[in-house]
Amino acid sequence: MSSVFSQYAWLVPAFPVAAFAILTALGRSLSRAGAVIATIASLASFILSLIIAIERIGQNAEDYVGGIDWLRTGAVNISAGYEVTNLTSLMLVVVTLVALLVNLYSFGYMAGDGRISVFYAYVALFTASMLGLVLADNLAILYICWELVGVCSFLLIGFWYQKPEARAAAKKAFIVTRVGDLGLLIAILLLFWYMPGHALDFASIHNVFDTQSGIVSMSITTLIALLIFVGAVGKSGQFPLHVWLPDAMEGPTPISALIHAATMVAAGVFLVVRTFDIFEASSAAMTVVAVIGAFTAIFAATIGLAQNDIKRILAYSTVSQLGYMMLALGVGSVSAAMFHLFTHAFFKALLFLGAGSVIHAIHTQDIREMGGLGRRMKVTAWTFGIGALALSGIPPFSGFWSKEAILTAALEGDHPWLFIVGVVTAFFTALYMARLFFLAFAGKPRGNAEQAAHAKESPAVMTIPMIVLAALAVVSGFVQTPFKDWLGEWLTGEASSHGASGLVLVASIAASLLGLYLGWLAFVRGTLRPDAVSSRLPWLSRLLERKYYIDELYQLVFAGGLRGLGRALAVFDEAVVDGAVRLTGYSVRALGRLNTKLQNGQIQTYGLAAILAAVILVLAIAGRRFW
Amino acid sequence: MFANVPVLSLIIWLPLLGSLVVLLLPGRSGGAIRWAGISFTFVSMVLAFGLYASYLPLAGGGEFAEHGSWLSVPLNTEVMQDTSVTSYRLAFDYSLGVDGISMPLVLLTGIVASMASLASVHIFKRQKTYFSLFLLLQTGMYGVFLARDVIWFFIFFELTLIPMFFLIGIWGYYGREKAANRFLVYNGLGSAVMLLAFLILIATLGFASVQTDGGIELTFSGSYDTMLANLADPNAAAHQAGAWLLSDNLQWAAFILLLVAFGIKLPIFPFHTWMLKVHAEAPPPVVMIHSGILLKMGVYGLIRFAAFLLPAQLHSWSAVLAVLGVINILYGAVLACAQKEFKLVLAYSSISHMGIVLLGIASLNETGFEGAVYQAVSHGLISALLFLIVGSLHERTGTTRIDELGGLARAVPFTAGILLTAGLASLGLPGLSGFIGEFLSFLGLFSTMKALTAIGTIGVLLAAVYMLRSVLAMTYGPLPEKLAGLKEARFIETLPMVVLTAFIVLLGIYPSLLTDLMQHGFDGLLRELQTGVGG
Amino acid sequence: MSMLGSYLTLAAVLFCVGLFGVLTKRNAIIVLLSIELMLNAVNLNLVAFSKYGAQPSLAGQIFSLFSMTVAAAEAAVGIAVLIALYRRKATVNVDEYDELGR
Amino acid sequence: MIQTNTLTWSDTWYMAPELALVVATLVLAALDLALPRRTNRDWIGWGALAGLVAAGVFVGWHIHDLRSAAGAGEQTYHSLLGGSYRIDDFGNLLKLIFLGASALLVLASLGTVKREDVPIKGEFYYLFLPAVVGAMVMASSADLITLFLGMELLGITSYILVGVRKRTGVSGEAAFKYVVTGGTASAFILYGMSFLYGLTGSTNLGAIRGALGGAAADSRALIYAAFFLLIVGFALKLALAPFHAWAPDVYQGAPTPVTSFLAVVAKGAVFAMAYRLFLNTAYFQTDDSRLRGDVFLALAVLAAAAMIVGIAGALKQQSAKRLLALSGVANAGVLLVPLALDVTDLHASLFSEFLYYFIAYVFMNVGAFAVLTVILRDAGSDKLSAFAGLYHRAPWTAVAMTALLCSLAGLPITGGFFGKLFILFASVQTKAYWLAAILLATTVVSYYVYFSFIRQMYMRTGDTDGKVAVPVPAGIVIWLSAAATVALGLAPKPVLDWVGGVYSLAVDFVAR
Repeated sequence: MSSVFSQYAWLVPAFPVAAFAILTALGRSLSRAGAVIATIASLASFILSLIIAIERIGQNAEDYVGGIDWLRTGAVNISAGYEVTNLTSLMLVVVTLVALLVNLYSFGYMAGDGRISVFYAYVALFTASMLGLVLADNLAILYICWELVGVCSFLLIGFWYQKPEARAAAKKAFIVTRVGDLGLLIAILLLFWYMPGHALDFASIHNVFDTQSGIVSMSITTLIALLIFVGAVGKSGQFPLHVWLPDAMEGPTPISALIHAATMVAAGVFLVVRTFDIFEASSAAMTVVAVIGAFTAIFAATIGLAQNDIKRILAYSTVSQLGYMMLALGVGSVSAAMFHLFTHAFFKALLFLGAGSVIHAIHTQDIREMGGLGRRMKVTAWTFGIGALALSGIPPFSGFWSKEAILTAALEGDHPWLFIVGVVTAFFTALYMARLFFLAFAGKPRGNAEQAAHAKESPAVMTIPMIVLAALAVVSGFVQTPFKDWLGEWLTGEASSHGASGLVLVASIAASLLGLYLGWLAFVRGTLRPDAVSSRLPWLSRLLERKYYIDELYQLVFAGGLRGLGRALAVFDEAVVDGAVRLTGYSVRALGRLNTKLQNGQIQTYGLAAILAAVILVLAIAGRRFW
Repeated sequence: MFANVPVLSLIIWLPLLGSLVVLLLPGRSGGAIRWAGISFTFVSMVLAFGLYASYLPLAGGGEFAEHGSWLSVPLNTEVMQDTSVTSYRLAFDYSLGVDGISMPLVLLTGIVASMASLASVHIFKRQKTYFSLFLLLQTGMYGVFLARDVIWFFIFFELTLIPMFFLIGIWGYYGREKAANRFLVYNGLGSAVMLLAFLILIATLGFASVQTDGGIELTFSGSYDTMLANLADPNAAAHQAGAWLLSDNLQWAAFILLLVAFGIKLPIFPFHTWMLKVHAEAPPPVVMIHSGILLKMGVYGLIRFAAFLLPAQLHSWSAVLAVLGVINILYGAVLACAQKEFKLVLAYSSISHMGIVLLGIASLNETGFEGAVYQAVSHGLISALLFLIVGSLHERTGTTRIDELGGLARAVPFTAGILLTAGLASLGLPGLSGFIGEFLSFLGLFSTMKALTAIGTIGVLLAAVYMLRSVLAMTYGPLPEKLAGLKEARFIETLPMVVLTAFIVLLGIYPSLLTDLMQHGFDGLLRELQTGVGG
Repeated sequence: MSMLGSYLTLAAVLFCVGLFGVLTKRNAIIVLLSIELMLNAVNLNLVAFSKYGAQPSLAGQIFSLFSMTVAAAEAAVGIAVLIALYRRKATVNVDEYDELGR
Repeated sequence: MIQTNTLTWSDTWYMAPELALVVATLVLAALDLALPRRTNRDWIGWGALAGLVAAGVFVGWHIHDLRSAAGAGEQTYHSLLGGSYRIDDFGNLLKLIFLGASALLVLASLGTVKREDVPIKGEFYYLFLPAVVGAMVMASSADLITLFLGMELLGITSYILVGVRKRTGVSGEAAFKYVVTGGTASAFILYGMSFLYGLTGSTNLGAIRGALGGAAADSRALIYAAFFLLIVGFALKLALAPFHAWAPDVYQGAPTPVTSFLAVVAKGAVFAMAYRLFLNTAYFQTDDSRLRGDVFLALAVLAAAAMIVGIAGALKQQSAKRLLALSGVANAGVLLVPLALDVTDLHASLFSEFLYYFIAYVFMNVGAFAVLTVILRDAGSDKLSAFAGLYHRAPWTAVAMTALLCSLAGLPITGGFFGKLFILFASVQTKAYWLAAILLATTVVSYYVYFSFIRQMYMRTGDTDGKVAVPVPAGIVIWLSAAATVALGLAPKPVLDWVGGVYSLAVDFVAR
């Protein structure tokens, strides 16, 4: 029952922090040595996380809370604390594992970059922040780490800063997620003043909201839940704040795998899970979560159909899958959401690393310029294929199990519409993955000769992480099957085996297979013309290609609105505010000029002015006494 | 540590001594002048840190207080009417003190002034005059934060005005004279308004009576402690024969006058236009001081006098302050988004950040007050750092216009990195100091005015917009050809950058360093707000 | 008492006439003389008060003697200044004494 | 009824300061006439200085005597010549200042006056002395007649002093304008005095106050006439706005030492007379409190107008002399404020306030005009631009000038700051907030005005880089003034203690 290793959990983020400090202090001179240091640090973190997780699995240990006083003022007393639970230990393992693999992979992928140590420093800082986010025992610390992972994401998206697109994408990522952060911040402020004793730690939140004691009124609870959800929406790229995530693909691909697929974007889901008691206390909030999640899932999947950039397709896929997780939470199944988060982390990271491998080889991201890569890059093709199957939900790959869990939860939670949406999304998912896979790896090379010549398998340091992930993508689904709900029990502590629903199994498998088949027909066999839809409904394909014009809308409304307001206020500031200042100065000077006018050199004018003044003075002051 | 050493006086007057020393050095010995200027600045900073080390929050800094009578002039020694008062005197005492509110700001002054002195080594034009004025300015700034007599406060306040006028007017950029004039007249107006309020307070709150054989001797003084004592015990004050009491109307007048006076300094919309010019035209080390410390004198004055001496007014006008704060935040932020000159972006961002201070003050609780001071300190460090970089960049490129710069991360990676860090700190990134001040202020105000706070937080979002827009435009993207040959910052430049960044990070990571200091600083005010006003 | 009123009125009229002269006359000498007129109005006042005032006393007459003497001195200086000025300007027109102030 | 007012030997002692100056004048004049034309006349200036110093010593002696008398519990004033002349602390303090200021002016002029093409140097000095005598008489008189005589003695001599550069046209024009204005002002004051006399039958200030109460019942209109005529007269003499328009012209046309004499001593003397006259006569016992209130309100309004118009007019002035003249207008307004405020228990220190600011005013003006003299001598122009680059051309003078300007602008730590501070505090204590507000607002505008010198001196470059030659006496005066200005700011206590200890409202104002 003791938690021997849990109390050292703070060391898990401490390793990458140390790596970050060393790399920052020593600067660029480290070069590849920096990469080694960072990788060792992440290895250490992974090992420790693994030990903690094993300890917890084996002994079913108690939650461990530790920390130090951090901020003391007046009513506020916030500690920098960490909490080790089954949930967090699971997340620790996922994060450190993916981080470790990405560290390794980047060794090859970033080999030629002069700023490789900067890259590793950023990654180390990100890993540390992400681990801090996972470990945080209260919302304030979580929020801090939440922002820190955001800024690391921002830094890494803009890693190739000389590209204007990277600059724009980084800025967009930061600002759009900040909209969500704002919601979270306000939620924290609300919680602070409504919680008894101004407690912000998760244990107290659990106590207050889980017992349904009504300490916090219903409307406030809903408000808090929704505001927290706004934060999650921003971070996890849910509609309507999803716009940053596809653009974030401007960053190096390992980063897309680590941050924008496996870990950070899942933080939104993690946040909701962490504060799930608040959501559960408000059915309205739950509905909103479910609907937003479902809508995002199908919405992003449809956009993914029409994209041509390999990473963007994967990005929209990520958005869509995160929508699944939200959907799961909205229908009340934490375990399903966490399960999907868990599996998704592996197969999506795998897909991104595979995409990175392809990009590394042929230096293009446009799937229309690829083709036939399967023959030249066997490992990449195989692992990518596994990832694609997992994502598409083909049994027995992990994605199938987790997706099945979600659909089951939706159906059991009496949300048939959400279930249908989920199934349709599964179909779209399989379709765009089939399109992606077949266009890239099957057929003949469509790119130019130079690209074709470059196309060869990546070095082992890149393929090994892919192989590891591929293995995980295959097996990780078995921790929770309809037959043995091991993960859910471990996480929530209650046995809630949902059993196998035939309808769900059939529907999801059918949808996935149908999608794959259609893709095969269109892009391999050629029986279906790929442009069958776009030629008949050009507006629809255009709408999808342009991502429903959301970016343009935001650009017009928010960016344009702000710019317009800024210009208007600038004019106001100059003309009215400063104008008033100038007017004051001018009127004093005008008085002075009046005086200069009086002084024309004529003594009699002076006298006249004086006598006039005297008359006025006498009349005004003495005269009033006489009438 | 400082037993029997008048450490506060030393902190204040050593820079003045330095100023004289610099004046007496031969004009050609540039090295000696720089050396003297920097070392006198550092001595005060070291003393300030020593003070910090030996400061005990619980004791409230009482052991450091210094008091000496300076002058006491007879107002009337002849009995004219039949009262028991035999004589009236007006006393101006030399009175210094430090407490949880001034301690952080003294530290800030030490740090920023020292770093600005290092940044001043590039100034070669009339070096002697420069450093002598620079040191004189420090005397004024330390004095403002340490004075415990309103007249001395005013004197020190004005003492910052004159050196600043010269520093802007002689060493500034093209429009320096206009900026200097604007600065002088606008701030002069502020201090005039402040003086009127102080005189009202002296005449109504600042009296102490001594019973002598002949009768009662009534002494008016600017002593802050006397005022606080009279305020805390209105009944005893009412017994003072002859003195007239602070009526409601007068209290309001004094409060509004103080609000305007410190609002100009802070600045509060619509009194902000002067500081734009100063930001744009003054030499960077001077803007470091200006934006880093001088604006904080407004914060300090507002808390020290408007809040502590007139709690009832603060209480009933907290909503007004909050609205002003929100206006400041949004107005500054929106305008910062529309600027093309980086210095003006920073100027408007200062307006926005000072709005957060107002929110903290309007919260009327300890969290908010401490947030306000924290925000002041943090903004001081961050804007000093930003202007340090501005100076470094301007020296190399001759411009700080956003559209003329780009890709600096390639040309000067270190400077660009620090700039990015400072920008992130400015937009309130957790882990850096800016966040704590914002968080505490918002947290404090949220207890009373939820909707306003929520609107105010939009400023945090806009901060990200304008900061990233400008910083990324300067550092990221392709490097223009004409900037290809830029040289990285020299050691003497990087040192203050690193130090300021270190403090920003330190305060962001471990805020208790500062909040513990302020722990009992607001006790008196909170008591007043609870008992005096609530009842 | 009525006598006093008449004298006072006359003095006031004289004073105003003098003032009017100072303010309007173009000739500098007349301006100086108008000042004398104002002073003389005061003398009349003093003497009238001295005789018909509420508390008649000799002080008024003494005052008026002083005042006359001083007025004479003032006139002398005034004329002297004017002569010096006339030497340079060759005019006694007050309008043309406007070199200063422009 | 009519007393015989003979001048006794003891009275001669009391009037020793005035007599010393008279003797010095006569001796200097006689020597100037008797000595051959070729002889160097430089010593006349030193002689005048010696006379002033001697008179100052006598005044100091008197002050000391009165202090001893106070210590012994005896009467602390001497009344001579039938109560028309008083040796009291009010008069003595002011006399000391007049003498000191005059001495500084003479000293500053020693090295420069020959360049100012004053053709008859001797006259310049021995006209100077009677003017000072006039000022002293004004400070010491307690009778309408002696007040009037002092005023005219000062007036007539200064008419001549203004026109002493008779070869230049502007000097004559300035003198003529001064004669006309001064004469008209005298006529107004005299006219007002005649009513005061007529209502009370006495020319003694104490007697007038005693009798005015009785007259107020049935002659209210005449009392108003008396006081408002006096106010108009004083406003003209003091150049309070909008009665001020003559001042810039006269100041500009007069030789610079005379200009500063007008700005400092002549103005101070009129203030002395105004304080003495109004505080004695206007505080009569009456049921109609509005009457007195109206009189002081008129003064307050004039003070406010002077501050506003003076400083606004100075804003765009390019001529330093005219600028200082208009600054003098504004400062006259400030100096009038203590008089215009109510005298209450809490505010009985009006004389301290006035005197302190006046001392500061003396130093800053004497110093500033001395600097101006130096500049005029160097550049031949009194334009502001003549100050350009002074910091490089004469750094010490520029620094001293900066201190003086800070004092004029009322910035700490200078005499001007504390002077204004006391006056402000007095206005707040007597609840005259509007006056305090105007005083503060004009002070702020004055920053702009005075800092225009500083801009020129520090931020512009002049036509030449050559050093400015500063004659030693002028340099001494400049630095003495600057040092005194700063000292007044650093340690106002000695002066204020001294004034507060020496002076008593009941004894010194209320003539008996």
